Amino acid sequence: MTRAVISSGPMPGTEPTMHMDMATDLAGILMPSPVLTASGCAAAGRELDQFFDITQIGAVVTKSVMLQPRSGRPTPRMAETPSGMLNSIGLQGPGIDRFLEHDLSWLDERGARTIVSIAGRTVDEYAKLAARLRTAPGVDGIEVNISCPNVEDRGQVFACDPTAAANVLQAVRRNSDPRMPIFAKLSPDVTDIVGVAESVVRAGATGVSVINTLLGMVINPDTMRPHLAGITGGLSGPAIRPVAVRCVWQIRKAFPDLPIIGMGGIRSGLDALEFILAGADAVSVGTVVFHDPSSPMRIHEELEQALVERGFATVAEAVGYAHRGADPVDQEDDLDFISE
Amino acid sequence: MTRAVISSGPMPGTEPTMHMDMATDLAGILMPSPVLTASGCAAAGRELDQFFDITQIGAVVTKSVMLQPRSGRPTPRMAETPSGMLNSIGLQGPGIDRFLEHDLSWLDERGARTIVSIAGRTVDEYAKLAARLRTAPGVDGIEVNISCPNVEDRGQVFACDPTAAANVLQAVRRNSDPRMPIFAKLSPDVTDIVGVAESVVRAGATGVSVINTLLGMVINPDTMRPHLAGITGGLSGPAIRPVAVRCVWQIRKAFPDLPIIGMGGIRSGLDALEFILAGADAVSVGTVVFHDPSSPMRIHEELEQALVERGFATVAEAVGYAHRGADPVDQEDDLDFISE
Amino acid sequence: MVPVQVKGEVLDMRRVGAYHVLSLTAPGITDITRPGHFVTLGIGGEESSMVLRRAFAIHQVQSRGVYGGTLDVVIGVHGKGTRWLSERRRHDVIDIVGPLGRPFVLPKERVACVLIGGGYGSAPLFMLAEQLRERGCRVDVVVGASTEEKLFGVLDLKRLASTLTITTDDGSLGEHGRVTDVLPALMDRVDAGVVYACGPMGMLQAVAELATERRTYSQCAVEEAMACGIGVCMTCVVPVIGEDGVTRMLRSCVEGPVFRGDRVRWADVGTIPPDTLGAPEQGGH
Amino acid sequence: MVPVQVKGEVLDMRRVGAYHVLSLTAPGITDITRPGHFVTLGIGGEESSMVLRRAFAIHQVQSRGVYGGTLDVVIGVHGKGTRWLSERRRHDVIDIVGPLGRPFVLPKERVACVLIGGGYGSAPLFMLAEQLRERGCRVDVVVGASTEEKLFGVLDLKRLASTLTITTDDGSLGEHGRVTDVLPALMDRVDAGVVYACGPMGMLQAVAELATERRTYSQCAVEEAMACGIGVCMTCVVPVIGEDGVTRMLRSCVEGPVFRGDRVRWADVGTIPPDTLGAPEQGGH
Ligand SMILES: Cc1cc2nc3c(=O)[nH]c(=O)nc-3n(C[C@H](O)[C@H](O)[C@H](O)COP(=O)(O)OP(=O)(O)OC[C@H]3O[C@@H](n4cnc5c(N)ncnc54)[C@H](O)[C@@H]3O)c2cc1C
Ligand SMILES: Cc1cc2nc3c(=O)[nH]c(=O)nc-3n(C[C@H](O)[C@H](O)[C@H](O)COP(=O)(O)OP(=O)(O)OC[C@H]3O[C@@H](n4cnc5c(N)ncnc54)[C@H](O)[C@@H]3O)c2cc1C
Ligand SMILES: Cc1cc2nc3c(=O)[nH]c(=O)nc-3n(C[C@H](O)[C@H](O)[C@H](O)COP(=O)(O)O)c2cc1C
Ligand SMILES: Cc1cc2nc3c(=O)[nH]c(=O)nc-3n(C[C@H](O)[C@H](O)[C@H](O)COP(=O)(O)O)c2cc1C
Ligand code: FES
Ligand code: FES
Repeated sequence: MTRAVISSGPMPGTEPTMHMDMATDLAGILMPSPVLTASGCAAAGRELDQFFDITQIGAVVTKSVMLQPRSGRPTPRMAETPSGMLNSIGLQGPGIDRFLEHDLSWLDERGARTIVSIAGRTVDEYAKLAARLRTAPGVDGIEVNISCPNVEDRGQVFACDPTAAANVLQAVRRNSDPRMPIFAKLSPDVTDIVGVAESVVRAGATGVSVINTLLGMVINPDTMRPHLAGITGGLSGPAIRPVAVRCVWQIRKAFPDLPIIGMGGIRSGLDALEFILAGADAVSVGTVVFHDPSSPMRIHEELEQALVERGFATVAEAVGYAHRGADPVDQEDDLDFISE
Repeated sequence: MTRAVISSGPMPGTEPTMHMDMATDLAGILMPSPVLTASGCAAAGRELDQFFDITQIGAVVTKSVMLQPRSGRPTPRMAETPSGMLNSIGLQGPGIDRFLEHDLSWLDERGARTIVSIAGRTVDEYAKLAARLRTAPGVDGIEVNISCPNVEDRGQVFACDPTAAANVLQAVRRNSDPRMPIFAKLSPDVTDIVGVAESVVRAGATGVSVINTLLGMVINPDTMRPHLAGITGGLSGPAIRPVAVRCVWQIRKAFPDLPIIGMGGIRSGLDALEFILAGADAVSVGTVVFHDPSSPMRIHEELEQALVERGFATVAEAVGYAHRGADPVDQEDDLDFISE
Repeated sequence: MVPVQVKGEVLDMRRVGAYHVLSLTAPGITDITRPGHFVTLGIGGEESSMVLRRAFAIHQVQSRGVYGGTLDVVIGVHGKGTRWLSERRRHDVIDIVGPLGRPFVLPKERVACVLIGGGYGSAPLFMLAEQLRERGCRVDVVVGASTEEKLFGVLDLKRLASTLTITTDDGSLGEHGRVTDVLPALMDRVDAGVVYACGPMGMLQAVAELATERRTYSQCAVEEAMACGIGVCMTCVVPVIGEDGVTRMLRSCVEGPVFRGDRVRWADVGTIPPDTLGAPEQGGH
Repeated sequence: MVPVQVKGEVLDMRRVGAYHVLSLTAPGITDITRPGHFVTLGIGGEESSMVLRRAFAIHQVQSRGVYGGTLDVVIGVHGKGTRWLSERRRHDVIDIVGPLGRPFVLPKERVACVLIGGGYGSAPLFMLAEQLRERGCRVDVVVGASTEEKLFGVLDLKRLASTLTITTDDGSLGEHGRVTDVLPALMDRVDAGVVYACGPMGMLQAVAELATERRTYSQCAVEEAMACGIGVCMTCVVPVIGEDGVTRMLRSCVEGPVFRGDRVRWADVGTIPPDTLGAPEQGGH
């Protein structure tokens, strides 16, 4: 792959305190770091700005916003699971109008780069959200959360159907500035994530964000009922990291030049490096923010260190580096067993 | 659902050392316990018999066996991940002939109940394996591992295509004794696991085993290459438990009377209880055997305790108990957001 | 008040009845702590499978001294995280974020205040009682629990309060019954201007309803399961009626944990009341 | 020999050079331990995110005494599991499974034996040296490491062996070079009948090839990543030529870790040689 050309190996003896330029160009968004927040895990940046300077990370990806205010689901909305958690928030939020007035304007004034995540219940809602964003100042990119049920199609989740996913992305593309970077956020709960990626890219997505949570559930041993009021919830955190890395790998393999934001259980700079080597241009930190509110900045620093130690001069050099060279095993992979 | 009728709640003051009858009828297989081993995590029982009496658990589910001897994949074949592991063994095994002679006969003599797991590369191989088992003594059930690529269909994994999965199950059914319980082992890496379950049940599966591993991968930060020689591997262990419980729940909801073997990250009796409440008739212990070779017996005992404390008189009473009663939230579930 | 994230060192861990009192160094946190604030603690060390922090009301702070600020929390062992915490020993290091949340509001006037604590819910009332007394308010305290050993801090509270009333469900200490059995008479006797409460949801509901019936201002510190504790995740919401009469699902970690007792829709906690802003039934979505 | 699973108590943890020596009670294990056996240890406690055990060669056993059997392992801190182990303290409890694997085979005759250890690979050679000497065999030992502090047990080995030769890659102690630089001369000098080796794969390969060239019988304890350590998972395989001349992928945890040096296909470790029984290329599957 052409993105991942590097000739020099790790430089032994590199000073552990050396710095490098972490500047990242994500589909035209120029950022000082490839480390972003994950949608729904950073609200609209204000709270995290207490713990680190949010203008120093790549971008704030805001909680998915809908057209109207939304109360979300009843509590309990979360359960801790081994190395992860389930959530079932139900996209509680203020609605696009108040979001623009109250949240986006603050982010803009603060000088943070912002990727606005949007969610709808119909293709038309996505279209309207994109149209509202078109005139709003301070939008550096749009992330389209398609892990929502389509109320016009028996609640079938957009992200689980390549055609429905494409319809959403097409509607968002048509209603956005043509230069606006648009990322389709993909669900891992599908048989063929590369197929969904292909479909949304054809429909006009500039890039993809992978992955959203996995559908999971916990039964409470005391009540002997599902623990979450919403019954099922989204599984996130380090537990899902191997699934997320695999999804990034597969998509990068199929699309050597597609901008990819990778996420799923990133806890350290080495975890972030794993995603970048697998093919992510940038990474989002989600659940681990709950564990460590300073983590996006810490991960930025640890990643910088890890890249320097390995002799990379830019972040871009490391993107997809794990795909380098011929790979005989990989060739026969499809004809061998993918799972025991 | 009819399987889960219980009127009494937990009995306070129940002695913590009380025993109950753990007898379990799994699709006609009469077992002293609902706790089984998981395929590939107990070989053919011999090694674990050093740590506990394998005739006291429900059954030994053997490592998936193929027609011919098979060398498996190169090493590294495993990676530890947060609360889980990846494996890429490549179904190393002796082939069916030596398995029958050497392993099944030992299990039979030992008096253990045995569910034989089979794996093939073509529908015909599955048919032949079933035919070989038809005359073999000591087979209490067959588990059909369909997470294998179909060499006749560009390596498309059987379990990821409802039609291919059904073809395998039909072939196995036709070549087996009509009374033989046959379990289709399902992969969670699909958009619609209930649809696959429906398909294999129509094709003649007596029940289903859920779940096999999730496809994942790890990049080694030192070599900056995929850590496993096989590149991707199967994710197992407590990390995936919420996904597994969700799959059992969904299938039980769709099929009130289908025999289900639940598995995925079971580490304790309470974890086993979670699967049973979600709808599993029996449970398999996999990865946690590596952590604690005595775990199947320990989990049996802890589960017994947990059931007694909750006032259940039989295991069957607890099966699917979390589905009881009307559930307004569940009704609206499909029209709400399944994932953030 | 801006919360900080610091590494705290365990100075002491001691058993008090059914609880563990953990003393930690907490530089930068103690100076800005007010009664009702809480902290969250990282659990299980670096390779822990427990990814979520646990929340604890700040019980006491000592701002000066060689450690540059220390704080105490009172821990009731509930599940695996609190069990792990209870096993910490001197010199262990724990990641602390705090102070978090909205603290108790203190009255401007010298009114009589009744403080009610259920179980470990009495922990944040110590600082509150001290500060109310500094302002010249009369302070009467009621503590209740299921049984004697689940009461926390009875001796110290006796010293801090004009009167201390104790109730236990099993009658093992104090009055046999619940805090709300003794509350009305006490409120009348002292002519209570404000009621402060911290404890289980059921108790808060009963106390708030009692206070509201009597048109007494009340402040209740709620306890909802929290994933982040800092306002970014939306797991910790309760239905609260705003100044504008509209019910919203508010985050108890940043808009609480202390709420006005008459504003929380106690009976609807764990649901989305149909008239909540953005509720599914309303506006067709 | 049937392995058992027991709870061991930490009796001692001490630093030796770059390593940690951990002494554990291990009732039921020590009596049946032979040189070359290993144990696996549970890591990180109940709420650990690390689900796999870690394998360690048994360094020493003390069978009697108040503790009813204790054993020592030598730990080189490598990743998070060994780091956690190195932080254990007296009275901590660790889950032990052992003894595991096939031990070294001892010669029936009184032949001269050369023992080679790389890094912590010298750990299992102590018991081996003792037992060989008890049988009247001459024992000469070679230990090597990258640098002095990564040598283990030099003083004790001096006592146990007729001669001890030390090599370090950086020349910080002993000969400047590798164990295989000194091995041929030593083998000739003592007329070695058996060579025993434990250490990194590269070293084992070099030693085994040297021995095989000279038609000397060799026994090598390999170290492959193991998920279960008891033979049920198939992660730990190496290509080994059987008596029948057929190469099979054998489990190093139960069919090893000690293999005949001339039987392991060292150059092919990490691959499936095409002529392996059941290899993909062979027989069309
Ligand atoms: C603002 C606030 C203040 C608190 N103050 C105290 C205090 O002073 N002393 C004290 O002992 N406890 C206090 N708690 C409760 C304490 O946080 C829980 O007991 C603790 O989180 C349970 O963790 P666990 O690991 O033992 O239980 P687990 O059941 O293993 O916890 C699993 C998950 O559920 C959450 N959870 C479970 N029970 C509760 C609960 N009752 N409240 C909130 N989250 C819960 C945990 O935080 C964790 O994320 C407070 C909670 C909140 C929200
Ligand atoms: C039979 C045998 C005997 C051993 N004897 C000793 C000994 O006496 N002293 C000693 O210090 N070490 C010994 N080792 C190596 C020791 O098991 C590893 O260093 C240890 O597993 C690394 O764990 P970690 O958590 O530090 O590393 P991590 O990198 O966190 O481990 C991740 C996973 O990979 C496995 N792994 C990583 N490196 C190795 C390795 N080199 N060998 C096997 N598995 C590995 C781990 O077991 C774990 O499952 C032995 C290994 C084997 C197989
Ligand atoms: C509490 C919570 C809320 C989330 N809300 C959203 C959301 O609104 N929109 C979205 O696209 N993803 C949402 N996510 C998913 C994350 O953005 C992310 O894709 C996922 O959690 C995996 O990353 P992580 O493991 O780092 O958390 C949410 C995740 C969590 C844990
Ligand atoms: C090392 C390993 C080997 C496995 N081999 C098989 C196999 O041969 N056939 C099969 O159906 N499942 C196999 N599995 C999957 C398990 O049977 C089980 O479905 C999965 O691991 C989830 O359960 P667990 O989390 O308890 O391990 C294997 C799993 C592991 C970890
Ligand atoms: S706990 Fe995350 S918003 Fe309150
Ligand atoms: S480690 Fe499991 S078979 Fe050897």
